[in-house]
Amino acid sequence: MRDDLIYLDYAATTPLDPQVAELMSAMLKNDTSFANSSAVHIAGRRASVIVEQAAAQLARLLNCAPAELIWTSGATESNNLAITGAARYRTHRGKHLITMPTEHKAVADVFRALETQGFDVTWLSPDESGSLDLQDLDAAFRDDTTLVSIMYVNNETGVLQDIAAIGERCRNRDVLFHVDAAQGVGKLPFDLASLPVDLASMTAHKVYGPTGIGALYIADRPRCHVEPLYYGGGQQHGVRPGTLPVTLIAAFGLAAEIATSSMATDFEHVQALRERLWAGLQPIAGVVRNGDAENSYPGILNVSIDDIEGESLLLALEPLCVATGSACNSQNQEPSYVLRALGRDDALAQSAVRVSFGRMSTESEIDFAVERYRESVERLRAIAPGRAASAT
Amino acid sequence: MRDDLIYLDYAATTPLDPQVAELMSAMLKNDTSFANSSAVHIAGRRASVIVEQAAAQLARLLNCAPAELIWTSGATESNNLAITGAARYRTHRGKHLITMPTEHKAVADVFRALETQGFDVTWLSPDESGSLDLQDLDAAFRDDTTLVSIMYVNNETGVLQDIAAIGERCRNRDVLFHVDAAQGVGKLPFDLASLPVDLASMTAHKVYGPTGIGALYIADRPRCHVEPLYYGGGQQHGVRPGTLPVTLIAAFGLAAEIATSSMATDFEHVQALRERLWAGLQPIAGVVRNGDAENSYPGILNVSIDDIEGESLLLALEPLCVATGSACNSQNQEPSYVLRALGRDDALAQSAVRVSFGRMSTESEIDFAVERYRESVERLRAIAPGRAASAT
Amino acid sequence: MTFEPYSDEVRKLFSHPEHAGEVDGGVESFVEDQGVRIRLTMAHIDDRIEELRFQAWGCPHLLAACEWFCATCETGTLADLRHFERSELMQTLAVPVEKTGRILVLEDAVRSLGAAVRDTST
Amino acid sequence: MTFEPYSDEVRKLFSHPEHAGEVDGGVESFVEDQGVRIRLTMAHIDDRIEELRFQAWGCPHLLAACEWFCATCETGTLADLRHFERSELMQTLAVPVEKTGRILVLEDAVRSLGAAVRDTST
Ligand SMILES: Cc1ncc(COP(=O)(O)O)c(C=O)c1O
Ligand SMILES: Cc1ncc(COP(=O)(O)O)c(C=O)c1O
Repeated sequence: MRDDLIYLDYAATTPLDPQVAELMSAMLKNDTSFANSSAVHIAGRRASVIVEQAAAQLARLLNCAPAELIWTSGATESNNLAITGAARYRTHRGKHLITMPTEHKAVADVFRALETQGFDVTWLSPDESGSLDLQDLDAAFRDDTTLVSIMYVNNETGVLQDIAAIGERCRNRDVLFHVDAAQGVGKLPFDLASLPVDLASMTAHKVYGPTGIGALYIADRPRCHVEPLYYGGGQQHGVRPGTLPVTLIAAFGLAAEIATSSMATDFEHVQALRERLWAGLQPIAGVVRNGDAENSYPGILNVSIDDIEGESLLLALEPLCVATGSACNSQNQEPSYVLRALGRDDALAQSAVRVSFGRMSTESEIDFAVERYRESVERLRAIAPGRAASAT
Repeated sequence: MRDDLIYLDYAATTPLDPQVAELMSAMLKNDTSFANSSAVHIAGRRASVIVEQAAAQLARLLNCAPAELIWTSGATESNNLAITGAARYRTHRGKHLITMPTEHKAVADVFRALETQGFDVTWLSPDESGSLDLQDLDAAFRDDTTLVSIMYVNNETGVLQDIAAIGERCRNRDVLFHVDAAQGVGKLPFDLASLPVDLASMTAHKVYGPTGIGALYIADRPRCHVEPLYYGGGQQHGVRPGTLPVTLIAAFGLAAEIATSSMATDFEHVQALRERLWAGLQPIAGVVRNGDAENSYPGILNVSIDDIEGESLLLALEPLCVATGSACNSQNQEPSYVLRALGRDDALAQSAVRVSFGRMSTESEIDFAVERYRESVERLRAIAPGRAASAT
Repeated sequence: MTFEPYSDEVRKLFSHPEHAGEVDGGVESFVEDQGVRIRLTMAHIDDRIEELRFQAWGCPHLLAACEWFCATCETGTLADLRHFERSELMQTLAVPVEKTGRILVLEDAVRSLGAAVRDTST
Repeated sequence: MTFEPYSDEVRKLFSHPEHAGEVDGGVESFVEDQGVRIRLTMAHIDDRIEELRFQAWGCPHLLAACEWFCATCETGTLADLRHFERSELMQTLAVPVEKTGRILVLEDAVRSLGAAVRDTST
């Protein structure tokens, strides 16, 4: 890290793994890997081999077939392609869909758009820990239900959903199951050979790859179909056309390969860091932890604090780079709907800070964060007038 | 170029400008430029400054306002967003659209999809030179026409359309005008302050930038609106959401800046190369030039040849990397509809080879291409039986 | 697309709020509205302001605005309180329009401080 | 996604078609179908094939197939012409299924060559 800031916003986007950066740099300077991978000439065929290798690398991480992967520009596009594409493809069977209000906007907003297009959406609220109650899901299924979309790891709190149990319920009813796995892929086991998942979204920049490249898993057995979001030169069987960004794809492939081998170490590392962080923050008066301590991905710690204004806290924390609300949309200062759904009141939701870290994070960064958080809270509390102050 | 191949497929995708490659490499190794440009923290704000600079660079090339540019994953997405987005936004005014069959598939296939969604599309065929006859356009307008989409530079032949004249006709009738400018931006003047264009698509990898990043110009005066193709975290005013790929955007910006200053030199360079190439090929018996020699972008030369099978020609030409048909979809061996529209018969369309070159191309590459083409034609002709051969 | 939420001035005032605190035994005003709270305390000798302090709970713009107000009006006169206007402040600190509501709370607090002076002095 | 249209075998045969040409005064067959043309000429002594040459217009797979056929059957016997089957060829050269139609044209030409031998020898 450049020493003028401390980056603890890995859930928004991760730094590039140095090996990935090196691969990309080498490719950028190589004269032939840039070519159009669907061209028949030598350069094109070389590019297509690179694309195939990357698909194999990502497929190994997910334990699926390379042909089950479609390259997209990121998880936002993957989510849209999966949800809109499958919902539209299946309208002959029904127009009822199921999801949760705690999904990322790249899922929730898709369902909101579908609601305006004649689809009927059931929004299942989580329990206090953030989890989906499976009985609620059972009760929500209807004869015309075609698709369920539930995320793997929540981007604000790290809370996990029980993908296997949800998927099994969908399979039993012949309902498609889409998983926004953007925060989980490469960090936690996600074995598509054994999970009953039909569609899964992911994005390279959450797993030490570059921004601008994502993937959508579309299961082959049972075979799942989606309508394209857009049309063009027929690349990727027309499901997602456009000249393939070979360098980005190769980078995602390598990031996936590295994740496959370092997942266990990475996990232990972030687990230790989260413990250290929480041990440092917990003693501060009024601190509340958002999200289940056990049932969550340990690379994220989300804390709120009594009677501290969130925006001022964030500025006071500088040069810490952490997030408030949904970091993917931090310009929006409205209190997080995810935290509201966990039962936090406006003030607590508004003071929530998400600290997220990963492979390159260090103990000293965590210690710095703790120190800075303490100081900031102290300083802002010192400035604040008591609520009980007598008005003139 | 690596000396085991000669890359002459610039119309499919260009090599990276070395300065662009260098910028990207530097950014890939820089610890903070990767961040999420909509995050409020320092790293996010730095990223947002980079994005803004790139928008300014691209806006200077196009003579438009930075706020009129939306980042996409490439021209395929831009075309879809523009055409589907504007057509849907304007359905209250009508559902009649106008385009040409010689458009790139990333335009033509969008219209074909819209035809299945209740839109009525008029397909205007070009004259023998490949140009749109403006009188045909005048005759095609209807009261319910909402959008015209005509490309600037044809990707197979280089043929130019009269964007100013077409745009003026659209403006007079309050019809939106979209231009697929993927092959023209950065290579030929395209001044959006003076051209009556409402929407224009472009992609970085046709102008010495990376694949995976494109842009859509959406005019502000008069203000033009499009419906999003997909939904998410609200980035880019919700028109095209998703975490912005900062490195790719910066690279596109730099590529645009370089194009602004080197456009004239680049043009002279490719013009000289095309003359040299044509001078070399013209003497070969049966060679036909596809597309107007005058009214075309000189970085593309498309030639057909009598009685030579296209696929074998292409293999014989190796290690030349050139294209047959529409290079963006060369896996598809059907004869080019663009050449058919120019009046070429199946055999001539099928033997068409597109040689395209640019900033890094050299005279010796062109000479090699000429030599190789002559030899290949000779060899294949020697193997072929005469048509008049007596059957047993 | 770009997003630089705080001017340098706001950053400076927010980080070094030299007038944060209270004047023991001074006149005071307190306003709570728009989700923010402001308490102003002041010592004055006749018409001259001797010491002006604030306590506030709110966003960085509000905190910086309070600091700016105190720094600007301290050593001024009571008339300055009456003439206090948000426009100069908003321009100097480059406060975004959507935060006008919060700055109006500061205006209220300042007026209310002026009123408190009149109350105590009559 | 990957696309390697030609096997090494096809590339080799296409680049070095050692049996391209014609046998002066030999028996010959000519077939034009499926957009391709093939002419085979052959010299034989009794049952033994002495020389086998092709001329062809078509895709690389077809040209390579013609070369493979000539190289394989030259120095064979006329019975080999009757027994010629596309399956071994398609496997050895890894010809994609969608090109079967063109390889059938070669089969026709070979059969027609066999017939031509019978015609001339009776
Ligand atoms: C859970 C989740 N889904 C989807 C996305 C969107 O990914 P992208 O911005 O790469 O499109 C994000 C992060 O931005 C995320 O955290
Ligand atoms: C004219 C034209 N439009 C659109 C495209 C599609 O661009 P991209 O593959 O970057 O999406 C291309 C090339 O592929 C093109 O030549």
